[in-house]
Amino acid sequence: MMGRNSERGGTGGLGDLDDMYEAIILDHYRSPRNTAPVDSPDVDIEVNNPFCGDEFHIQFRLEDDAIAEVGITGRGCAISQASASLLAELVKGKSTGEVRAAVDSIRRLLKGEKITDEEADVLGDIEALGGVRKFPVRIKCALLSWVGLDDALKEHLAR
Amino acid sequence: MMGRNSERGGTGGLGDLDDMYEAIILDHYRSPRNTAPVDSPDVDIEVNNPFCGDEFHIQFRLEDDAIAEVGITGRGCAISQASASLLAELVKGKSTGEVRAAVDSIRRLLKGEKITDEEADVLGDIEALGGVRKFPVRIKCALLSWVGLDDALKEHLAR
Amino acid sequence: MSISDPEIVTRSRRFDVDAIRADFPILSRKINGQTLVYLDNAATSQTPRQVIGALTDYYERMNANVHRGVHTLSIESTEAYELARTKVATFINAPEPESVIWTRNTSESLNLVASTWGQANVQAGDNIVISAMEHHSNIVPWQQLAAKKNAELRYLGVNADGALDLASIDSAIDSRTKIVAVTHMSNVLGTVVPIVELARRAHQAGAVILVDAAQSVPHMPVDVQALDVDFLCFSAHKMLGPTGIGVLYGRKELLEEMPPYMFGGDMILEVTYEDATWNDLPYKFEAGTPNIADAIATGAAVDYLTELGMDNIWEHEQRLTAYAVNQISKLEKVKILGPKDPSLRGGVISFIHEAIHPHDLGTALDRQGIAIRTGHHCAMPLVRSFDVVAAARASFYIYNTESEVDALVNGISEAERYFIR
Amino acid sequence: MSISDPEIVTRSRRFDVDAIRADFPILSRKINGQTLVYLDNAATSQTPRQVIGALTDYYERMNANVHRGVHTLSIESTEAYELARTKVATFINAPEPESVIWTRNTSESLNLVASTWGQANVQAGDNIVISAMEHHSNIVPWQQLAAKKNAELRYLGVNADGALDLASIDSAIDSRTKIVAVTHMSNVLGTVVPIVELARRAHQAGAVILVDAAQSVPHMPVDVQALDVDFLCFSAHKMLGPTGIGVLYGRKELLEEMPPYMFGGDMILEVTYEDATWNDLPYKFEAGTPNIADAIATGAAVDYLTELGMDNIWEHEQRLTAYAVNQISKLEKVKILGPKDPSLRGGVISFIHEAIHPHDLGTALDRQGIAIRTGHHCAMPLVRSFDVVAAARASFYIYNTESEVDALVNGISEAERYFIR
Ligand SMILES: Cc1ncc(COP(=O)(O)O)c(C=O)c1O
Ligand SMILES: Cc1ncc(COP(=O)(O)O)c(C=O)c1O
Repeated sequence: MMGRNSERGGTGGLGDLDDMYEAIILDHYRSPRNTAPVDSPDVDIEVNNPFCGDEFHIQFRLEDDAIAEVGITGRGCAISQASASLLAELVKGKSTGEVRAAVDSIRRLLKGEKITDEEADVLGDIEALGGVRKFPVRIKCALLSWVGLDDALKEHLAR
Repeated sequence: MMGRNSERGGTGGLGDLDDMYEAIILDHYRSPRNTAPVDSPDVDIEVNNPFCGDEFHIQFRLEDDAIAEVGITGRGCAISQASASLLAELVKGKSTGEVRAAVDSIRRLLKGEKITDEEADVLGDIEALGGVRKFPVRIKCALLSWVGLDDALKEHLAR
Repeated sequence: MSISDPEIVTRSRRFDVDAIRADFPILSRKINGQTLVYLDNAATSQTPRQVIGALTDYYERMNANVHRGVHTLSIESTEAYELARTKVATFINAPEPESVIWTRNTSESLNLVASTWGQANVQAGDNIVISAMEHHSNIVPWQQLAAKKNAELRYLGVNADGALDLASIDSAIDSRTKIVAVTHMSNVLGTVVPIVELARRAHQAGAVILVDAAQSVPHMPVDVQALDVDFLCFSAHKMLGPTGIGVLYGRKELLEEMPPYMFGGDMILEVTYEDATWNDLPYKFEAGTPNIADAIATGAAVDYLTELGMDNIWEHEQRLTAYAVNQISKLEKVKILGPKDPSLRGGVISFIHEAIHPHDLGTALDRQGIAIRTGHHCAMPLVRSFDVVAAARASFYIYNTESEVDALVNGISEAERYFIR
Repeated sequence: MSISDPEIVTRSRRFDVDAIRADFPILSRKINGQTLVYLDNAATSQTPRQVIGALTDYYERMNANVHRGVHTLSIESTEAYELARTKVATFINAPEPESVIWTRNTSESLNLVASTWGQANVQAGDNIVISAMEHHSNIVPWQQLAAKKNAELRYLGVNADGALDLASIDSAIDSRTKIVAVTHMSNVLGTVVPIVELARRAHQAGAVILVDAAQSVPHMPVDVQALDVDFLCFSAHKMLGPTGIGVLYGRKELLEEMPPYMFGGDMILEVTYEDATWNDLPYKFEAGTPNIADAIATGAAVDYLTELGMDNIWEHEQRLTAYAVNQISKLEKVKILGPKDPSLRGGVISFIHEAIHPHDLGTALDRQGIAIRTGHHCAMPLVRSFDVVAAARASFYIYNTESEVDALVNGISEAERYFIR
């Protein structure tokens, strides 16, 4: 055990952490997008994961079945925060059908299933979340806001 | 595994079984003593060990605090049957105090504790039961009728 | 159990008992100077080095508390623990892994159902149907439940030849029957019980059926969907696995409705100082740190059995049982309990010697290195119904041989020479 | 815990951590290319080869079902199983072995008491007193019992510094208090709770006291008679033992009056088709085939701890904890929960990083081979009372070293360099 400190010293120690926390994730984690509250939202929900305590407040306003405005705030780990921010960017301007299809793509991506090139195009930067696959306990963090959004849309459309 | 049969054939196979089933025990098992029922007994009890199903019916009649007549019947393994028969032989003519002292001796004998020469004299043949010590699960069989008798005496004397 | 299927007969040629025996370190142990002949498999089975190795490997390489840990050991142990659950689910053909709950043993599985499902579903005036050949663990929880709920406990009968009395089904199961809880194979008589028929009758009456599979899952193919059963209970220690772990399979819809059994740890979703909510299946029924190592080792036991093939195992035991029934029957003073026809029973043979008490016989056999069980086999009322209080029992498994049966028969003769003069 | 006793200081010189580490195969494992630094001992401890060897030895040499078997293997396994019970009884200074009941884990021990003793003794209008720093397993069973019985669940408070609020005893414990159930050491804060004082107060009020000793028995001398407690619960897997086995100690007079918890197998004295009676202690509470192998391995763990000396272990951890509190406190962005004074706490250190979420910190440390736990530590209401939902936790045991503490502190700095720019 002796000399452990020096053995692992320097800044190279966290090498493959980059598999999970790609630059794009760290960026969204440090500067989350679309955090402003939405006035008179059509959907306004809280999602949380009691196991890690992550909690997000998701709001959006629809115009002609498209998401006109979105606001997400909350607290969580880097993965769940970045994921929420990426989600907010993606959904803006998309139709509810497009959003639900994207949720389906990301679910399959994180399960390790293949997604098509067209799906990858839609996801764009979000494909970076796929790195989480190697860290199974963190998949829930990546999915949290997406699952919440999907449930909310399903409920809204059923009304 | 082959040839096992011949390997262990002959009659020598049960050699150290004799440690437990000494000749005296086999004798009492095959021809138990004092099995006749007692008329108007002072003590009349059933003892049983539900785990092996051994069951004995112990009766005796007292005269001036001495056991005048005793009858024990029942079913059980060789050890419990021989032990009951040995008990019946021992108690006849003994005072209740002497009997309870003998029960105490045999309990200690079976626990592996030392007994005095005087105690050994009182027990006589019964010391043969000591061989059961090597077979802990069978100690209960050896003690069954003794414990029953002791409880019955205790209760009788308390009346 | 299609033992006449030609494909399977071919495979069984590869059922190499010598090779199997080499996997079990204990089988080379000497007992009183003789090589162990282990015929107490209905009480507990022996453990192959593959299962012992799974335990050792767990503690030497990945021991960590499961679920929610973000460090490597915890991730690995969680995966191995859940993989073992999946293996068990596949083994009994459960539709999904989350309907497999880890318990301590068959007894706990049975108590869990009686306490939670029973508590929620059995009302005054209802009845519970079990059979007269149940193990205490599948009698007493129902006696207690019936007493508490003012319900009636009914028994399916057992014929003199040890078979289930099918006629008794008609009077026992009716519209007030809430659950039929029966053994798949008697641990005293070896009788195999017709579960498919009982499941049909139970469901017809609107009842659920629970199967005590402690003696079947280790020895024959068991498919919960083909049997159409609602609950199935068994213990790893009787199927090459470790002590301390058992299984409750339950139909998912039933498990989801049932209240939890114990509280704390993994079974919790959320707690406040005032209240708590429950985690999803299967965790709802797994309170506290689970028996991680033994679950993983149970997975290794399932792998071992699967590789041998449950059809082959059943066929091997059928052959051995037929041989043993035949040889033991030649002993004049010995009476076998239960079906004589080997195709109606598994490899559990209880017998009574007319002149030697079972305990004396057991001790005499032990002196010859032969381990059998003696006593009431936790089925007192059944054993008593044969007018005895104790019996001797030899029970077989994958590593037993005909020459071990010969050793048993010879050993009984030796005991006769010793005790009867 | 007389750690200033000169005799003990002398002995502690012989507390040779390098030699101890050599007994734990897992400690030489590489994680992500780095030697494992295992700091998740409050979740589960690692297993020395002596304990693994006890398991292997059991399955290779004497595996058999216990109690009532007349064959050699069964006699040997029964003796080994009961010897292990006696070792545990001696370890906690229980007056007799039969007041030691084997369970699956601390959670089951707690549920057992809440279900049986609680069921029989708590009535409407009574109250149950626990503390605000309990593990879920010592909260939820009492919430359930209180709800069922219309009794009140009261909480002893926790101060901002993580100590038990002694003033809250006066208002919590009164003549309607039936049981006081408290942790001996918090698995989040490390706080050591003054059990002797609480036992005195509970008994004064006519209540019994139960102690959740999951975090104390592994780390400090615990004497049930000196503490004067009525029930004590702990798990083998946190004290070098295997998973799947725990202990309930109970005062014999209480255990004797309690109804059984589960039914079947060894806990039975006699069964008829109508009714059943119970076996004596401890078997009354041990239904079905017990976890024989793990009980025996727990005996081996107790031997290992006893040989090291619980005073020495406590002293070693006190020293390490003082060092760790000191070093971690130097990190500006890190806040330690619980007592700062090392003499008021054990080697469980939970902390919060003001900029890094515990899960990210846990993952970053894991990449460096350092295993800590992150989350709510099954104490959600307590963790929330510190206005967070999750915390990181490092916890120590006999094999941990100061250089491992250095690795942790350095690892946190690495994570800061990675996440904070
Ligand atoms: C204080 C405390 N109580 C109870 C438990 C539950 O122990 P187990 O999971 O072994 O049942 C733990 C362990 O997590 C604990 O730390
Ligand atoms: C038919 C049957 N049911 C239940 C049990 C109880 O199993 P366990 O002791 O593993 O709980 C047994 C084993 O003895 C059995 O044979």
